[in-house]
Formats: sequence, structure tokens, C-alpha cells
Amino acid sequence: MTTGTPTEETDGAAKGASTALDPRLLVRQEGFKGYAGDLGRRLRTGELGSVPVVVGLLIIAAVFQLQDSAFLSANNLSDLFIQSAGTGLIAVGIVFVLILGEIDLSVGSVSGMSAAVLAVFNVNQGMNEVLALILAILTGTAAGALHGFFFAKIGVPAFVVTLAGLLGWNGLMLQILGPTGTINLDDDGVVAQLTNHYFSDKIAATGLATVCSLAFLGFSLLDARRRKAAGVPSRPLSEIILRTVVVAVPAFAAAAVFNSYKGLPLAVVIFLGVVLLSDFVLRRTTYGRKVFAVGGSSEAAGRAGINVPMIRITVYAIAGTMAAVGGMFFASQINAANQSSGAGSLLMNCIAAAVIGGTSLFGGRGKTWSALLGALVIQSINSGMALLGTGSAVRDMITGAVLLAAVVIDSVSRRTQKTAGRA
Amino acid sequence: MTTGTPTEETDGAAKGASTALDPRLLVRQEGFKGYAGDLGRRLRTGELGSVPVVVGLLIIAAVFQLQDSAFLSANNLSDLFIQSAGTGLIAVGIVFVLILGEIDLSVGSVSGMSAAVLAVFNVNQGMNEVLALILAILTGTAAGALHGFFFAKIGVPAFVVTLAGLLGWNGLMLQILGPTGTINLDDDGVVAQLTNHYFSDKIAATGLATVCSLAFLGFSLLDARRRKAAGVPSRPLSEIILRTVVVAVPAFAAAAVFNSYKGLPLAVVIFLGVVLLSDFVLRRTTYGRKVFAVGGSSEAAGRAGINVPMIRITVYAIAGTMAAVGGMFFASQINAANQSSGAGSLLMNCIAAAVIGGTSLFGGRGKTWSALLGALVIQSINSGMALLGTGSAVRDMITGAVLLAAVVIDSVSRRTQKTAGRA
Amino acid sequence: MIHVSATPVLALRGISKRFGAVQALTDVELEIHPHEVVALVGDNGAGKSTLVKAIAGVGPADEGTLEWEGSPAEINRPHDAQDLGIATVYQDLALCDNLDVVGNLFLGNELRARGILDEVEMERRARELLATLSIRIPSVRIPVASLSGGQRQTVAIARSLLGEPKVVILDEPTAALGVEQTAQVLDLVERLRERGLGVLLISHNMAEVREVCDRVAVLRLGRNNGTFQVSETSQEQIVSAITGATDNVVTRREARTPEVDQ
Amino acid sequence: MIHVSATPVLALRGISKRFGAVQALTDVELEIHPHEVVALVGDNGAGKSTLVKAIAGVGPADEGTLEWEGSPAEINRPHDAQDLGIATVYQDLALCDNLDVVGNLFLGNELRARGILDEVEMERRARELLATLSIRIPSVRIPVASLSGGQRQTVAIARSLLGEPKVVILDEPTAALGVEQTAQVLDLVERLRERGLGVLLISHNMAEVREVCDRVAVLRLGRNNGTFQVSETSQEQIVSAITGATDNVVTRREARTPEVDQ
Amino acid sequence: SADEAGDNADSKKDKKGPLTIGLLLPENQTARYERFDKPLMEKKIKELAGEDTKILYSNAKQDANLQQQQVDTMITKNVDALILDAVDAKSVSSSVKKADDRDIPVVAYDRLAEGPIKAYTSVDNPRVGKIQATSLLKELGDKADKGQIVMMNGSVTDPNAKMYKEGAHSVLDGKVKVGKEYDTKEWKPENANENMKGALSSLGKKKIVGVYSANDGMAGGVITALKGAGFAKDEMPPVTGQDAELNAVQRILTGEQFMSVYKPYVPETEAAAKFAVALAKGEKLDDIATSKTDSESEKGVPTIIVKPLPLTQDEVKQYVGKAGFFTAKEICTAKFKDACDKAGIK
Ligand SMILES: Nc1ncnc2c1ncn2[C@@H]1O[C@H](COP(=O)(O)OP(=O)(O)OP(=O)(O)O)[C@@H](O)[C@H]1O
Ligand SMILES: Nc1ncnc2c1ncn2[C@@H]1O[C@H](COP(=O)(O)OP(=O)(O)OP(=O)(O)O)[C@@H](O)[C@H]1O
Ligand SMILES: [Mg+2]
Ligand SMILES: [Mg+2]
Repeated sequence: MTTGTPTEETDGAAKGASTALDPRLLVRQEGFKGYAGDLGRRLRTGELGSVPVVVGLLIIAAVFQLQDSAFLSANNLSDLFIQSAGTGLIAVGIVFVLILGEIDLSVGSVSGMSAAVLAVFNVNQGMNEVLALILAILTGTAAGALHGFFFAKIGVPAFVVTLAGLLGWNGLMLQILGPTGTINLDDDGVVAQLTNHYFSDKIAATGLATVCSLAFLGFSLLDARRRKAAGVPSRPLSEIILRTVVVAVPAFAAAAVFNSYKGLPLAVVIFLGVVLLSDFVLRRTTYGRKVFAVGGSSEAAGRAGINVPMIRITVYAIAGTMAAVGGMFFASQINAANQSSGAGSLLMNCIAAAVIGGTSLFGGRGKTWSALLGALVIQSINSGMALLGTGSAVRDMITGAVLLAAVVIDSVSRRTQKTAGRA
Repeated sequence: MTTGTPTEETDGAAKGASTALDPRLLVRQEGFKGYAGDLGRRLRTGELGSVPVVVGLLIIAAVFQLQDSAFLSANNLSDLFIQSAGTGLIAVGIVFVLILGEIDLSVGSVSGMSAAVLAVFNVNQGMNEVLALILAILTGTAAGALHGFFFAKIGVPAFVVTLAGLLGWNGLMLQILGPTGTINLDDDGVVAQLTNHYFSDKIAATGLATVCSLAFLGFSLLDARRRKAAGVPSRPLSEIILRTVVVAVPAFAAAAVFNSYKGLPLAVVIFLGVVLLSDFVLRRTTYGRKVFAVGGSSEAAGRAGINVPMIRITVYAIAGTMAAVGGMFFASQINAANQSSGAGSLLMNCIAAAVIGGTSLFGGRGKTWSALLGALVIQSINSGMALLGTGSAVRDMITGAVLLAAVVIDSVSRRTQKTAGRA
Repeated sequence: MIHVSATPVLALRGISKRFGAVQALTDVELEIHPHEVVALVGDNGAGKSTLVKAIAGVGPADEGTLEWEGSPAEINRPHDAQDLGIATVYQDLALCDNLDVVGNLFLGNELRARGILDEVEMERRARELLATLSIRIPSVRIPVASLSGGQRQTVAIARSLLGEPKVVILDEPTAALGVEQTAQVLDLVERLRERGLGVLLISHNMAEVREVCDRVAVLRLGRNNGTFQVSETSQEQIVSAITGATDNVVTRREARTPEVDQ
Repeated sequence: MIHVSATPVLALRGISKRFGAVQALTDVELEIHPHEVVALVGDNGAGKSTLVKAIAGVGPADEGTLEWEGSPAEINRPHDAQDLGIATVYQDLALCDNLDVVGNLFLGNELRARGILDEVEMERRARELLATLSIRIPSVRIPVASLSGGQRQTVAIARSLLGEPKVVILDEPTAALGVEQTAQVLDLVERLRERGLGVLLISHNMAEVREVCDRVAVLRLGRNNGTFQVSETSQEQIVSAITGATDNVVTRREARTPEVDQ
Repeated sequence: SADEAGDNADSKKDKKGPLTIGLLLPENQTARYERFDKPLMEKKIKELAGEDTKILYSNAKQDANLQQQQVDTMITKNVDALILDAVDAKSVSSSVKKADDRDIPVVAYDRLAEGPIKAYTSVDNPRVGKIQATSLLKELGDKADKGQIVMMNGSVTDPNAKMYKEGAHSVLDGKVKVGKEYDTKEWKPENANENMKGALSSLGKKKIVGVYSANDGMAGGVITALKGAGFAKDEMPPVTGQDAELNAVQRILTGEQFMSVYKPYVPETEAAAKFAVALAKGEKLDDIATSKTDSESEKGVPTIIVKPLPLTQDEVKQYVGKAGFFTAKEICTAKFKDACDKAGIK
């Protein structure tokens, strides 16, 4: 009875059917024709999810490619992906905080501090690198949890707590680095490998793409079968195949790009892994559900018996952890910890990545994929500017303009869509 | 009939009485005893308004004074007030934006840009200084209005628009300043006077304090009379007197401090004037009411027929204007426009000033007095740290800690107060 | 009882509205005459509030036209509706939680004396207004966030009476009200009719509808499902138009528990 | 009709609660027995919802004690109340607007299969549950923000039925419901009583109260104003306990408009 | 008390008791200020004026306005002399004037602050760029004609960066093709790394024969980018630097970085200390100063200019262990044992 009536879980569009089938629900025609019609409707009403950001990204790429043909070279694209990992990883943590409807200004300082912790323990104290790495990341977790504690338990506005963190942890970092200043990391160490290791065997990239695509297909089919069995609406086969293609094409394209340079970068694997994992946590676990609930309405969440302070503390701990992980990637890029680690535009870049990718600042909405997309947008602009070698003043202006333009596409397409509440 | 039942307009505490007098309303006893009792209750329930921040400020002052007796010297206090004017003025604009429930990241860059505009027109182009000043401030207004336009009309999230502004206007500033870099302003010009002029006649400071106190008393009495005439609850005379004393004491104290140094600083007069004016606009005009309404619920405000986009654009224009005005003060301090104008911690300081003073980041609540209080807190910390002369690492840590401590007092006292919704 | 004029003050023609994949309204027709109280009834989710929002300019219709006093009118923003003379009480009230009772009552219509908000006069009139609706509110200076459900609803109703509207739309105005306040609001509706206004009253309470309304328009699944003159129709007829069946839970329940049905 | 046990499952003793300068509740006493539906009625702003929030742990009382099945209990957080077995439907619903219907229904009680949210099973049960309340919702995957008032209320009611509560508190559950849905909810309340639960029902609808409740507790200006056995009390008596006067707008209105009063 | 500031300005010169010297440094993102300048200066001042001399220190974190406030505070504290390393040498003039009005003598340190300064001591900044460029050209030899270099300048918001850049250009222009040139935002190594990657993609690895990097931090970022692009240790194009940071010294020993510029902190700080103490005591500077400098607003300021020195692998050994440089223990950590041995550092 319900076969053929599609459902869209991810973006909450109204397309399931109640057991008492609501006659006002416009059921999509089966097959590709229906899909096309639906796409047309979505285009008109602006329910496009990530599409506008991707379009923005493509336009940025096209424009820079016209300016300098090196932009779309395998080399540059590979670098670009690797460089976006640091920002993106921190942005994943920011996404969690933004879903809560809060902000974390301390991520830059925390990332710098943990890089310093790593360097001091590993290089100056001679601790085993992996141990030092774990310690450094735990430092981030602890700092985050501390912010969470002050916010959730003492009730200090998150903005102020994390602003104090921004100052305090930066001071601590300077203190830790001490008189030496910059500390170089081991060239062949684990941290150095984070952004410098490539799985050069061509099997790696292609294999990952294949595994991802097949896994996506497999889970989609499994889900559809379970849904059919339970009598709730499920996706038709044609749609599953179409969606798999949409996933598989960029996956294989990326694999081809990586393979025509040095192979699959470790940084990309880790970044993708973190995004996938955090996406899973947010959408498929009770914890993730609770995070969204607190972000949507902490009052309602509390009344539903959710331990709101606990969720808040853990989310800040996650943000701190991700900041530390991102800090490792930044340290890996210059293979050193120095006094300017985590300072400057890092903070804004990370928050911007999350927001550009489509995560709302007002809480309750967002996905970690937006960190990936947003980081790519920002890194593309940076990388394009580095290729062009424009002067600093013009560069700032262009960066601002491109940033705005990338998001305007999204905003305009979204504006046609009437959303309840502020988006 | 209603005489003796007090009302509290400013903080919405439940103390009026309906014409059908609600018997559950606990009417305060008349006279000072009732006032004391009421204060005790407020202390217990945490409805203390700005008191905790003021207490925080006093504690900061006391601690620094113990460390270095120069902190409370007339000289230092006078400097401190003047230095807080720049941050405070920008924070006034931020308060407007925060009341809307939005954020403005561009204020630093806008302030730097308008300083550059001033310097280029006045010094390089030889334009009349006052004209250049007006032009510079209008530049800020225009930049702000542009942000407002993109946010309100195109629907780009304010965070992204103003982030683009942060980058773009900074680039433009560098461009305007051009290869010269720093441009020094006329030593005796209008802008230079902003932070360097003192009304050295002792009458000025004392007179201002007297006028303020008397005006406060006069308006309170007038209001009480009108209220009595209209049959709505009014403040008893004893309370009016008490409140006037609370206003007059710090006013005369400040006047005494200023007079024992160089006199009443022009910067303080302007800053106070702006705070008073903006407070008046927010609380006593339809425009201010609309700003609060949009911040409380843009949906409800729109349904009430308020032109929401218009309010948003004007608020951003105000923020841009105040950023430019603040920029003039910063330029006046160093009597120059340079390439780092408006960069660094300026943005965070200004937002922090507004938030520390008690303006909520979630919209709908706040007063411009919080900009004054917050700017004083931040400047006191800066000034105190400069007096102590600690190393920069320790200094950052202490600054973070003091910031947190200053707000913890507020948060803890507020926590006892059950507020509807998130505060 | 009172003369109902021939041209409707407000007429809706072929209103349709879609939300994503949900066709909330399809070709809805409705007329409101001066001196008339029209009830709009329907099941939950029938589209009543959506229709109200379309009239009030909050969520303009996708298709269809509006006629105001006989000539076509465009309502694209709440402001347009207010200019025509339509006052609306929304089901979700739409109050600004951060403003106090006075602030909410006069929002968009603030009283001023020499350019400055006239708080004293506003407060006085707010007290008067609330007294006529016999609601007790601790203080008119309390933010509406801390009011009880019924108190909030009364504030929203009082709001709509401030201007000089020609049509008043009330979306479930008595849902949260106590017996006394409900009676006051019904009195009020009758007074509005006497003053020559057109009133559109949405309610799930059939007794209420039968008590004050002249005509009942039934909406079912986003479509018109009949219009009835109250005086000529039984409650059962209306209920079956709402539910779309003569045999429904309501009738079954009534058959089971006849003793309490007064 | 059904045996009511001697020890109340929930008893409130001397509950007082203050908001700033408003004394919302003063020494309120209330008992709920198993197999019993108690109505809590009172004027707007009488303090009913405040009392509910005190029981549910959302806004604990300043003074007074709670007894659960005869022994004192502490309820300081919503979690405590849920652990005891109190399920609450709040007047303001307290749904997470950003979550879909399924997400809201199971919030805090998510079904899991091997650690992972079992969306399929939750969706199936959500459909079942909503069908028993005869509500039509376009999709259970729609965010609750886009539901109609009645649909939202039904979701909130359905939520409270998921656990295995011993006491169910319903704060004006039928305020926004259509005739059919109201009947379903009243049926539901009766089923709960039959299953041995204690139910506290807040309502302004006297007909409803008289139909399903065994006992009526009246709150007036934050104080107890009498408890009545429904079977022995007339509607007028209850109304005058609520309004505090035998001559009130309600009686006056009824005197004026006798013809429509069925 | 309130009056103290204004009245006793004249009596200061013959004031008894310990001196108070103010020290204002511009930023905290490079190690040198708190590692070398501050302690060396404190040591020398105490040596000259007694152990009980009070030194008030503040760091302006690269913020001109903050520095202005710090000058105000120093005035409030009525210091006897002020050593000022200006964030912005030009705009600081009003602060200098303010201090001067209150009879507080200002020693311009490291950067030639405008306004009525009483003495000036510095490393020759334009010369830094020249040294970097000259060394680079020499190292490139005939490769200079065959390839291109990449220039990684400092932040545009830092006036010193402009001097380095101009100095370097004055040497490089016409001698070698500059393939790409960047102003590095915030002097950040990460940004230098990113820009270098862009240059590598855009120009191609083969064309790049050398990199001008304005300081050591950025050199670190550049070198990781070069390594990432597949340059082996021995074919690495020469990369310049500045500041002789510890990690750069280590890189120079292993051959990853070609050179850095060493600024002899000891003579520079000692000069400043001498000036400040003499000024505080009201003594003449003629014996101390080695030359005179004209700034835009002042003529004939007593000056000591210290020459910056190139630091390539060959020079490291001679500085090790000296004041103002690192000890062998600091440099020769386990990882750099071999390199140290090869360079003969113990
Ligand atoms: N913003 C929206 N997005 C998607 N669907 C919506 C939106 N608003 C309303 N709907 C749907 O439109 C239908 C009609 O809703 P509406 O609020 O008009 O019902 P109603 O007749 O007022 O019901 P009630 O009596 O419960 O208030 C419902 O099915 C609802 O889910
Ligand atoms: N957070 C609060 N702050 C101040 N006063 C409050 C707050 N919450 C409730 N009140 C006041 O307490 C009184 C009781 O409110 P409550 O919501 O309990 O009434 P109620 O009996 O549920 O009314 P209704 O039938 O309208 O829902 C009201 O006068 C209300 O204004
Ligand atoms: Mg409705
Ligand atoms: Mg209630």
C-alpha cells in the first residue's frame, strides 16, 4: 500500500504518508519522471539543501580556473583538500556547538594550546609522540569541558566563557612554549604524517570510493527493505540508484584526482572519517537526538527528562577535542608549534566554514557535512588567491566578496522557501 | 487609590497593580523600610539588574588598587574613562544589533576604514577636517546599511555578511591608506581633541553632575505626577529621592575625580551623551520599541505591521555609524590612522563590553548602559594589567580569568532567578 | 436579526496554498458581510489557520483573489491587511515575549505625546481594556512570557480591538480562556457585530459557534465542505460536515454516554 | 463506578510558589488516587499550570511537600517526576520545533536497535499512536513547527502515553482539538482510568469536566476553593466556585441568551 | 594622589631613591622580545642603576591603541624614562609627545618612533632585507638567471615588513625574476605555507630556485611546503629567514634552511639601557651615542645602530653560548645531535 510513496528523512520535507493517508499530500510520480518533477518543484521552492553551496563552490572553482589553469590541477586540488582538513575538523566541533544554539570563540586558542602541549611533551620532554598526541588532544577535551561547565552549571553566557578561554588558553600556550618560541616537530613523526602522508597505491583511493558507494547503496537497500517490512513509506529502487550515482560520481572523481597526484592523502581519510562519524552520531544516536533537542528548545528538552547541562558540557568537550585535533593538523602543516598557532583569522574561518556550509547560528539545525563544504569554500578562496598572488588589500576585498557571493546563492534560493521561525 | 503601589518600568518586575487589583501581588510597604525589604527579596531572587556588574567592577578596582596605588589615582581614572570611550561607543552600536538577536563582526574593520577615510580626506586631500569627519562617519553608516541590506533583503545570515564586511572593509582600508601606511592627523585638529580636550573649568564637571541629577529628579517627579493624575501606579516620593541619590552620588564622585586631574574630558561628555541618547531612543521612542519587538520575535513584530527589514537595515546602519564614531576616538588616541586600525582584539572587546554589561546575545533584551559598564570593565582590566607590568603570557591568562570572574558574579546572582526562556 | 448587506466586506475566491508537498488549501471560497459573524470550522489540520494567515497577509495564498468591499485587493504583507481594516488574533498569538503587556498591546500602534512614547496613557488604557475582558493580570508591566495561557490569549484579543477595524478575525480565541473570560469574549463578538463589523470566528466549540454565529463555513481537508445558516442547521449536521461522516467518534461517544450530555 | 483506593498515588501538601512579587500559589492541597480522574479548574491565572509545573519538576514549589503512594518524595527536576511515573502534557506543549513528529514523540525514550536509533520502528509506532487519536498529519517526518495547533497538541498528548506512567497530568489537553479529536482524548482519559491510573485533567470546559471526571478541585487566586464530587454538584456550583460569585458574567450571559443554550 | 603627576616633574631629575624605567614592547608572537630583549635589558639597567631599579613592562600585542594606553599608564606611574619599541613608529608620535610634555624621556628602541624622542637604538631594518637578499643571490649564483624566486614578505599591517621588503627589492630587482610575491597575512607560518603551495602549483616545482622569506616562522611554513612538493633535503632551494629563532638555527644546521638574520641583541639592549638610565638620571648622552639620526620630526637624535648579521651554517658556531643566543644544549637536542657534531658545536 505504501510502496511508491517516498519519504525524505534527512531534510524533513513533507513527503511521508500517514497510515490514514492524508489526501492533501502530493505523491510524487514513480520513476525518474517523478524525480525530475520533484526536483523542479524543489528548485522553485528553494528546498535544495546543500545544492546552492555546491553550486557556489563550482562557480568559485570555474572562476579561479579561468584565472590560473593550475587551480584544477591534481596537485592543487590535492593540496586544497589537505589544507581544508584543519579548518574543517575544527568546524565539525563548531557545528555541534552551533546546533546547541551557542558559540565557541576559544577553538583557535585551544588548537594552538594543544599544539604547544604536543610539541613540549614530545620534543622538549622527549615523550613518545603518540602519547604526547593523545595528551594534547585530551588537553583540548578538558579545556572544552571546562567551558561547558562554566556555561551549563554556573550559567555564564557561553560567549563570555569562551572569550575568556580565547585569552586564557592563548596565554597558557605562550607560557608553555616559553622562551624558546617555535618548536619544530619531528619530520617523520606521526603528526608530520597527518598532512604529508599519501596512500600512493592507486587501489587505496579507488577502493575507498568503491567501498563508500557500495556501503551507501547497501544501507539504502537494507533500510528500504526494513521500511517495507514495517509498512512505513520507503524509497523506490529507482531513487536509491539515482542517489547512489550522485554519491559515487564525486567519490570516483576525487579518487581519480588524488591518484593522478600522489595518491589518497591521509588527511582526507581522517577528515572524511570524522565527518562521517560525527554525522552518524548526530543523526543516528540518542546522543545526537538530544543535542538537536537541546538546540531546538532547551526547555522542551529538559521537560522530556534530558540532562541538559550534561549535553552542553559534552558538546563543548567535543568542540574542544575537535579544536585540538584540528590544531594537530595545523601543526603538521608547518611541522611546528609556534606562538601564533591558533591566532588570527583561524577562529573566524572555522565558524564561517560551519555557517557557510548551512548550519544555522540559532541552533537546532545543521549537519557536519556543512563543515566539509564550508571548509572547502574557504580553502578554495584562499588557494585561488595564493595562486593568483594578489596583493594583500585586494585579496581581503575579493575574499569578502566571494564569501558573500557564495552564500548569496544559498540565501536567495532559500528565501523562496517559507521557513517557520528564523533560519 | 493607587498611591503607594510602586511600579518598576525598567526591568519589568511584577510590581504594578491591575485596576482589578490582583490580591496575589505583594505590595511593598511604603517608605524606606519597604524599599529595604524589597531589596532583600531582590537579592535573594537575583533580580538585580546591573548591580552584579557594578560589584564586579568595584572588586576589580579594589584588587588592582591593592596591587598598585596608582590605579585609583585621578590621573589613571581619568585616562581609563577616556580610553573606554572608543570601545564603549562601538559597543553601543553592538547593543542595538544584539537586541535584534544578531551579530556584527565588521565593526572593527568599519572603524578602521572610517579612520582611514578621515585621514586621507583631511590630511592627504586637504579637505576641511569637520567635513572629512562627517564623511568618515557617513562611510560607516553606509557600510552598516549595506550589511543590513544583504541581511534583511537578500537573506544572507548576518554572521556571513558582516564577516565579509570584516574582510572587505579591511581590504578597502589598506587600499585607501595605500603605500604610505600610517597617516598622522593634525595635532590640534578636532579629532585630536576628541580624547585630548578637557573642560578644565571646575564648573563644567560639577555643573554636569548637578544638571544630570536635577534632570533625573525633575523627570521622575513629573512622571510620578502624570501617573497619579492618570490613576496608574506611581513611585512614592521617598523612592524617587532614594533613586536620585543613587544617581547623584557617582555623578558627583566622578566630577570630583575629573576635577582633581585635568577637568571634565570631552570624550566622557560625548560618550555619556551618546549612551543617554541611545537609551532614550531605545526606551522612549516607537523606533526603539520596534527594535525590541523585532528582537523578541520578528514573526510577531511583522504581524503587528512593523516593517522588519527596515528596522534591521537601520539598526545595522546605526552599528556602522557607531563603529565609525568609535573609530574616530581610536584614531584620536593615537592621533593617526594606520594599517592595523580596527584590527586585533578590538572586535572582541566591543562585543564583550556589550555582553559583559548584561546584553543578551539571544535578542530582545539589553540596554546601552551595558556598553558603558562593559567598556569600563574591559578597560579597567587593561589598565590594571598595564600598571602591574606582568609578562604577556601571564597577562592573557589573568585577563581571561578576571573577565570570567566579573561575569560569574552576575551569572550566579541571575541563576537564582527563574527566567522564562533562555537568558 | 440585524441587516446583512449584500456586498461582502471581504470575499475570498479560489484560494489555494501549498506547503512543500502538502496542498493545504484548494479553491477555498468565503464571504464575510458586515453585521455578520461567520464561523469557520473544521477538523484539526483542515487549513483554517492557513486561510486566516492568507487573509492577514502573513502567508499569502499561492492562487486565488481577495475582494474587499466588492473590489479586488492585494494583501501581501500584514501591513496591507491592517490598512484595509482587518484585525487578526492568531491561534499562536504572536506576542513578543520580551515586551510587557502594555508594549504588546500597543505594538505597531504606540501612543505618543510630543514624539515620545506616552507610557502613562498606554498603561491607563491597557488597564481599562483588560478590565473589560475581566482578566486579572498581576501587572501590566510584566513581560508576557510570564503570563498564563489564558492571560496571553486575552492580551492578544485585546490587541485586535485597538484600531478601528472593519473585519475582525479570531482564530480559536477562547481556546485557553476560563468560563468567565469566554463569556466576555462572546459578548464582545456580539458587540462587534452590533457595531457593524464582520467577524470571522474559528472555533472547535460547537456550542459557542451556535451561540454567536450567523453562518458556519466548514472546511474539510483544505476544501469547502458546505456553508450553513446556524438557525437552520443542527449541531449533528455541522459535525458530520466536519468529520465527513455521520457515523464518527463523536456520535458514538454521545450514544455511549447520554447521561452527562446535559 | 470503579473502586478508588484509600492512599492517594500523589498528594500535595501546602504547596506555595512565588514569582518575583507575585504569590502564584498559597498552601495548595491536592490528592490524586488511582482509578480516578480529578479535574483541576479555575479562572485564568488561578495557578493551575504553575501547580502542574511544580508536580512535574519543571518549576519546583518554594514550600510544601509531595507524597507519592503515601511516602514523601522530592521532585526537583522533570526527570524525578518521570522516574516516579508521572507523565505530563503541558499547556504550552513544550515540543522541539526543529525535530520531526517522530523525534518529538520519542524524545527521551528513543527506541534503539543495536545502539542505533531504530527510526523504522519508531515511525511505525508513531503512525499507530496518532491513528488511535484520529489525527491526520501529512507526514510523521514533518518538523512539528509546521503542524497546526491541534496537530501539535495531539503530538504532545501522544508523547505522554509512551512510557508506563501511574499518573497522567493533562493541562488543557483539548483546548486546540477538533470535535472528533476531543472525543478521542476523552475516551483515552477513561481508558487510562480503567487501567488504574490517576489522571489530573485541567480544563475550562465544564461539559468535558462533568463528562469524564470523578472529582473537581477548584483553584482560585492561587488557593484551594473547594473540592466537589462531580456526581453531587451542579455546573453552577462549580462555576461560582471558580469565579468567586454566584452572580457573574457567565450566569448573566446565560440569563440573556437562553434560546441557544441547547 | 592626584597631584603627584603634574607637580613633581621638575623635581624628578634630582629625585633620590631607586629609578623606575618603563619598557614597552610591541608584540608577543615572536619569541625574541620576552626571551632576549626584556631580560637582557633588565639585567643591564639593574647593572647600571642598581638592583632596586623598578622596571615596568607591557606588551602591546601588535595593537597601536593598546600601546598608546600603555604609554598613558607609564605616564601615570611617572616613570623616569621610557624605552619604547613602537608598534607603529609613525602614529606613536602623539604618545611620545605626551610623555615628553610630562618630562619623561623616551628612548626609541628598534623602531624609529616619531615625535620628540631623546635617543634611538636599533638594528638597521632596511639592511635586514638587503642582507637576506644579498645572501640569497650569492647562494643562487648562476641559477639566478635560470629560474624564479618566490618572495614571502611580512604582514602589510606591520611597517617594519615594508622596510624589509624594500631593502630586499633594492638588491633583487633586475638580478633575478620574482615569480610570485606575497604579503603574508599576520606573519603566520600557516599562511606562508598556503601561499607557498599556491606558488608551487602555479609556477611548477622545477622553476623555483629560491625563496625569500622575511622571517624564520614563515620560512618554516615555506620549507614544509617545499618538502611536501617533493624536494629532497639536499636539493632544497635556499630559503632565507630572520630573527635566528631556535628552530631556524636547527634547520640551518641540518641544511633545510639556508640562512637567517641574527640581530645582536646584547649591544642593542645594552645601548637602550644605557640611554634610558642616563636620561633618567638627567645625564648627557654624548658619550654613549655613536651617531645622530634624523627622524621626520626630530633632528640629531643620539643614536646607536647595531648591524644585523647574516647567519648561515658557517656562522652558527661562533654565536653559540654567547649572551643573546642559544646554548649548545638548547640547539643540540637528540634529533640535531648529528648536525651539531658535523658543525662542530658542543
Ligand atoms: N509551514 C508549514 N509547512 C508545512 N505544512 C504546513 C505548514 N503550516 C501548516 N501546514 C500544514 O497545513 C495543514 C493545515 O494547517 P492549519 O494550521 O491551517 O490547520 P487548522 O485548520 O488551523 O488546524 P487546527 O484546528 O489544529 O488549528 C496542516 O496539515 C499542517 O500540517
Ligand atoms: N515565570 C513567571 N513569572 C512571573 N509570574 C508568573 C510566571 N509564571 C506564571 N506567573 C503568574 O502566575 C499566575 C498563575 O499562572 P498559571 O500559568 O499557573 O495560571 P493558570 O491557572 O494555568 O491559567 P490559565 O488557565 O490561563 O492557563 C499568573 O498570574 C501568572 O501571571
Ligand atoms: Mg488552526
Ligand atoms: Mg494554565
